[in-house]
Amino acid sequence: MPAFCSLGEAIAAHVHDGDCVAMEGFTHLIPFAAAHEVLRQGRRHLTLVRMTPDLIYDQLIGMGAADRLVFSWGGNPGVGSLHRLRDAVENGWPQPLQLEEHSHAAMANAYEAGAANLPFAAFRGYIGVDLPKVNPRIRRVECPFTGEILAAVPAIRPDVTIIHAQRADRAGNVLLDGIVGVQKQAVLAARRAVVTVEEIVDDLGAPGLNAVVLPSWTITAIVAVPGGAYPSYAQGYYHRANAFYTAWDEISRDRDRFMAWVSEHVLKRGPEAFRTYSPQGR
Amino acid sequence: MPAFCSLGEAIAAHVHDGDCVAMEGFTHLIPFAAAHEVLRQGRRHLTLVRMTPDLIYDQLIGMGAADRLVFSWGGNPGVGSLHRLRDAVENGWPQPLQLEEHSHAAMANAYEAGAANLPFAAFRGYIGVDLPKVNPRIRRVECPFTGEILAAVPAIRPDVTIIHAQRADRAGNVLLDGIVGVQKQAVLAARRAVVTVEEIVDDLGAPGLNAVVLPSWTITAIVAVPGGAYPSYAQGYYHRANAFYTAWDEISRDRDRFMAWVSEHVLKRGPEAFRTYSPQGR
Amino acid sequence: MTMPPAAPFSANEMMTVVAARALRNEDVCFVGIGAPSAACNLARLTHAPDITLIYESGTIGARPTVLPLSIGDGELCETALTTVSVPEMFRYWLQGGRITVGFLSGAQMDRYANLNTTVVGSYERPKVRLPGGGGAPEIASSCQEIFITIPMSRRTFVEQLPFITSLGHGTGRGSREALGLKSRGPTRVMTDLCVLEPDPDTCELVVTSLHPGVTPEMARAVCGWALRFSDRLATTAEPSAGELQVLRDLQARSAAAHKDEP
Amino acid sequence: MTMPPAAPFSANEMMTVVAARALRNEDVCFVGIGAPSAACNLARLTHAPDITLIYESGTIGARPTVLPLSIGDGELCETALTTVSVPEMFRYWLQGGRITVGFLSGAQMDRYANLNTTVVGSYERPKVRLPGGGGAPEIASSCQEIFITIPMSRRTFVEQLPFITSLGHGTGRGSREALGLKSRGPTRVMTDLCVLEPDPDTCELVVTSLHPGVTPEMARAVCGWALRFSDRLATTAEPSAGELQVLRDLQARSAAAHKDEP
Repeated sequence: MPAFCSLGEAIAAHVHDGDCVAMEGFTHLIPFAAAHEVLRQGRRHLTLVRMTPDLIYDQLIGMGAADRLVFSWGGNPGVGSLHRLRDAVENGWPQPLQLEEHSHAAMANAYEAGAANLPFAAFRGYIGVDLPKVNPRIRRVECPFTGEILAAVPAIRPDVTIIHAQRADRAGNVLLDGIVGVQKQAVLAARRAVVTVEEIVDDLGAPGLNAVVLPSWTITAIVAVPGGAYPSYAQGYYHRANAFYTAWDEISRDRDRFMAWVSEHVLKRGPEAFRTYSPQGR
Repeated sequence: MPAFCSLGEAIAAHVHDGDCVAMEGFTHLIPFAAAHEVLRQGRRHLTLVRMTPDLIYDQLIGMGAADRLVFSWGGNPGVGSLHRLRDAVENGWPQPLQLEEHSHAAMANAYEAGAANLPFAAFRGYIGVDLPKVNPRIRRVECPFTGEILAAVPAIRPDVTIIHAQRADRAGNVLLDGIVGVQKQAVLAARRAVVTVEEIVDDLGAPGLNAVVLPSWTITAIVAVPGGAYPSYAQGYYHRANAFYTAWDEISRDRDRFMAWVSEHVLKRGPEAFRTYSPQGR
Repeated sequence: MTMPPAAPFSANEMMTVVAARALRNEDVCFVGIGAPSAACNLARLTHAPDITLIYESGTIGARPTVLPLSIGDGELCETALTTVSVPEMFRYWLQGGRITVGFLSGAQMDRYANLNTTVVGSYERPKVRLPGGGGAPEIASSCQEIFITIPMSRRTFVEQLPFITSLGHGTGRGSREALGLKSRGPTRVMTDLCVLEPDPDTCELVVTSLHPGVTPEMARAVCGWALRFSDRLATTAEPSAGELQVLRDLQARSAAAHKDEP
Repeated sequence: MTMPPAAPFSANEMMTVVAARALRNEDVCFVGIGAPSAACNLARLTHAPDITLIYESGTIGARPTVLPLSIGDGELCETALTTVSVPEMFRYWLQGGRITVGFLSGAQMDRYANLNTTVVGSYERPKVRLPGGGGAPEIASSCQEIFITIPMSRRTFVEQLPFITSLGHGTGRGSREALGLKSRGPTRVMTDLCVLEPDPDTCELVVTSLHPGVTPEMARAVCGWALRFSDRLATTAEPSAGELQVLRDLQARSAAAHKDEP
């Protein structure tokens, strides 16, 4: 049975300096509110794991919360660069950022291997490309039947995975539907799992588009944070704020403007600020 | 776009003597009508692949259609032995049957590897047991990161997979829900896929319990065979005929009685006989 | 040898009840068909209402009103919290190490709780071809602990297994560790006559509790090896009226349900 | 050099239209964001109504009414035949070899259609850190063939890539085969000025069709290597009024939809 608690309590109890943290959500259900709480609590030296760092990690990296990034595509989807990520890599600002770079296929397989309690994943990948030359955590494995050589990557096993879902019931079972990404794998691969949800209900209700249900005994803590995925979205609750994703390009391009934005919209606020983005808040 | 045709046409076109055939359905949605058509068309020398041979393969084995069986649990669920399977293995009647025996975990992983176009599957299995001593297709693979030794089995890649599903739409997309077993993996792992369905509809409708949808371009042929899973069941259409599973113990125990049953209920009938087990037939 | 006093319950009922009692409300239990399914659902309907029952067909958190005949009856899926594919069940949930208790049974067992459900005689030319392992080999290694339910007889409790289908404690203490396993393996064996547990020093099964009316001689007489007894040998508490009531209702419901089906 | 006659369509529209034309009704297409998404949906709304569009977010058979800004917009899932997890998308569907056409683009391309989207400068101390490969490395190897859309300039069409993010034809003919690949790799590159295809003998990209009003000199002038032309050089058919109408409506709808969002 997971703990039902405040976001502050959940992050304080389950996210520690130096942890390997995966905040997943493939465009959909990105746990922004939880990431903002991590910033407010001043976590440092994190290893951040995420297929698409997106704005959520651009913000954490820009504030110097991360020493290391494990990722596979570091852009602002449909817009362009993640300027804070670039500034950290190109100029070491506000601090150097160590990269472990993979392809989407590699990370999806690595999460899958973690959920399955395997030490590595074998897949047909990285053929004729340069990434294996710069990432020593890409190796090879031979098929014991055909002799074929496949790519191998280590399983991802985060200290804590944080996701945002549509609903939890009072027993602590969690439901997400729509684009479900790698969240089930990321939760099952982790030692601890913190879940923010749009609402806590008596009954999870009829499953929607390809629903994923995570039993209560796979979850460590659950927090109701309506709107907690903004500017990402929650299928059935609110749409993706594509205009904000576009606006982020300007906000994040300049260090001072970025710092001012974080101070104004993250440090001076609490999770309740996200409610205004949810149907409940309108 | 799959062919919509009669069961006779589908089996004649896509199941050949000597083929490796997987008829899957984990207790639920077992494609009995299609297996009976394979018997009527007198297929021989088949390699039959199925986690649980169940009554469907007991019938095929008892009629001498198979030279080889790849399986992981060969009993009559909740009842006892599969007498035709035992007679073939213990006495070579009606002909010897070569066994490739695995565990459920191994076969589930092998189908999964087949669907993923991998040559083998690595998993934590067969630890401290005797099966690897008698099955040369169980090998070992070493993790290139931790040095751990894992079990490895070759991917299952059938010539043809046959399943029964609840519905197909007129474009040839197939939906199954309820206990979905390994059918998605078995279909995607195979060169050809033949699907019998309870009904062909304009719209697949709202997905039910953890629905699986197979796009039309993954299917070779679709045949409407209401009741085609009897004495197995089709969630939302009819229940499992547990009484028949119990009765099979007596029917199959004696060679003559078995032959008489097959002659009466399989060879002298056609797929339309299954309709009586479906809601449409009542 | 003296017969036990006539009891208001069968040896089979005693076996099921004692198995049910061993389950905890917070357990996540990988259930097999037959005695394990009866025991797990008896526990759920009595002292462990929140127990999570998982059947290898992919149903997680099933709450069947009748005992399924197979591990894939529709009842399991309709009452489950969620149902996953069979590959996911074996990869994420069993191999994932998320199952606290796995139930196993077998045609034969040795003194170290290794089980045979594959063949009697040689594998190539078996005297009796048994169903085989199914999920057992990986259940035995991946679940945090294993409960075994098996009726006691000279045919089932054997000195030497012809085939090891699933690993218990191998050749004794340290066998599992030597194979790199961290799971505990079989922690209790529940029979129609008694409960056995591995000796902490040797991992050999010793009788820790005799069911009411059962004498050490009776147990010894149906065991294929020189059966040992705990020096703290207890007597199993009789099934309570409540336990018997719930179990018999459940089995009556189930029998009726399965007879009704075509 | 002479300028082309003012045309009633933009070079970018020409690029999108020529990419759309290359798609077949029976294709199963792995779609990227931007030009590929516009081209795929233009094809779907014109000559290829049954084309299957797959976005790496897991949506299979998406039929969006507006172009998504990201590959994971809700619109894609709501209109899809089905949506699968991201691991399943990359394992069963892409690696499974079920995609007929994969669309790629890049910051830089060489004459063998290898692409760089990772870094400009050295990997360790990059001058420009680009987004990285995402799905591209395995899209390039697993799809049956690859279409590339990329605007032509000396910055994008380079003699030597600093980093190979996704494989085209390697160092020329036989490179893919030597790596054990059976897929065809890039079969056409669609730019704002022309269409290029690999020379059957060398796999070097050669211009097979110039867009209306574009001269060989104009194309040569913006290419970082000595650009070659097919001896059967064609002129690309202008976008039809119908193609332009559908494309502009689609882009207008999309711009409006994204502006409305908070």
